[in-house]
Amino acid sequence: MKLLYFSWLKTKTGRAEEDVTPPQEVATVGELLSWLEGRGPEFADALADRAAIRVAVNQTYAKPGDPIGPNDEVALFPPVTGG
Amino acid sequence: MKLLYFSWLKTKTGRAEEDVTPPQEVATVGELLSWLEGRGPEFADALADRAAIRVAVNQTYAKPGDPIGPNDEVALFPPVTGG
Amino acid sequence: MTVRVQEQDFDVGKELSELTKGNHAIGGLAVFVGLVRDHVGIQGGGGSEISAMTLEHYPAMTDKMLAKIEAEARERWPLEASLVIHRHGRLEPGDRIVMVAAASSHRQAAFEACEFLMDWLKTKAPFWKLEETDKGALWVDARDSDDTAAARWSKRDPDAAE
Amino acid sequence: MTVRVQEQDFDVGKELSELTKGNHAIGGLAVFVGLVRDHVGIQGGGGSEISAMTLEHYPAMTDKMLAKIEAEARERWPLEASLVIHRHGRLEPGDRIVMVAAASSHRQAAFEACEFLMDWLKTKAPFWKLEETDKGALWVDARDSDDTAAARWSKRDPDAAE
Repeated sequence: MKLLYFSWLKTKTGRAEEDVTPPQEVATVGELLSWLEGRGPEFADALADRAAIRVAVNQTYAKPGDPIGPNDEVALFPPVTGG
Repeated sequence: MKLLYFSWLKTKTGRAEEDVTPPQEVATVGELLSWLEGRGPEFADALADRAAIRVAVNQTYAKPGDPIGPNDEVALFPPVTGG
Repeated sequence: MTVRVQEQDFDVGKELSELTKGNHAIGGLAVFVGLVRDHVGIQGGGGSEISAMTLEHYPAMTDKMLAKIEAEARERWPLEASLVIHRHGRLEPGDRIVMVAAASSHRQAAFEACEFLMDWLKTKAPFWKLEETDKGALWVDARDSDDTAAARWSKRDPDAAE
Repeated sequence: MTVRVQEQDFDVGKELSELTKGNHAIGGLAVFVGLVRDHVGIQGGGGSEISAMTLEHYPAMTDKMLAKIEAEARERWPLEASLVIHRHGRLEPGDRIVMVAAASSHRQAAFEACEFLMDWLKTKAPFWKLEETDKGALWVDARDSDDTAAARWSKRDPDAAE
């Protein structure tokens, strides 16, 4: 699974993208965020305020209950501020 | 008093502007329109539909009851269609 | 506010650059450009081809009214800059007729002021269109929808015709 | 609809001329241009000077979303043409960030579609602003008023984040 980080999620986690292989029981967006939080203090800090995190699966906005799979591109970012 | 005619009021009355001296009892916009109607068939025709006539006195929109005087510039025109 | 009534065409990009130049408080610029169409719809269906139109106007009244509308727009919205250009004379399909621009620190004020100025131009500014159609030269009728659009801005209206 | 995400500046007048060229069904063209301000307000007062900003974006997602928003805008309004240009990279006060244009036979459709596209860009398009201020480099917070503006277009929203 490919993960992308944008804006302060990139700054806080210290990475722009990475390939990860979460355990099989991580099957939804919400479960992925919880698993990521356990990877270290920088992830716990970055993901602490769930209301401030948006997730896109394969370039489409996703909800916590939406499914994820090993071939997905999952992006984590704060609310957008373009325009 | 200076009168100006625009759009189809100019076409129907056959004039763009003229100086007129209505009788003293013609003291309001409404009375002026009634007096003009009596000047000939082209005026009666042009002014027949009062709802389609707008009047400006000294370049400001005026109502039928508004006063007029000998030194005023009075413009007659249909609803505007610019922009 | 800059206001111009002129026969010649205008350059939209150049006008906008000059309007915003050096003012770094501007965050949003809303613009409307009106063009001559080659076809006019008639309420209830049908329509005519237009080969050209001539815009007649009443210059002294336009000048006088623009001072009022400027004051009203600036009272309602925090505008950094605004511009109205309206052409008169003979125009052909595709030609620019009018341009309105409003600049503010935020976009909502810019959009609202731009729409307000256009609604005012459509319903109050003394311009009349004579269209050359395949059925002859016809003075354009005012549209009820323009009055409806203008009415949303106020119940008390200092320039109401009636 | 033409959509471009690019680092370089754009020429508003030239873009508009190309957008409307030869289409004589267009009666109205509504345009919005967003510029970098040199000062940012903070909710509850105060603020900072901005010397520059950097726009980060997620290109693959932008491309995918633009197809949806185009279909939605064209379903809602009878548009003759539309254009979205959004810049990324480092910009300074006074620089153009974004341009949105919508053309229709009548002005109301053009205005509404232009505002709809801007509201969508502000709340859904994956761009993030990093401002260089006198208090350091700060990621801009999303504004509640942008969500409110976007919410007026629909209760069912296929791209809602939650």
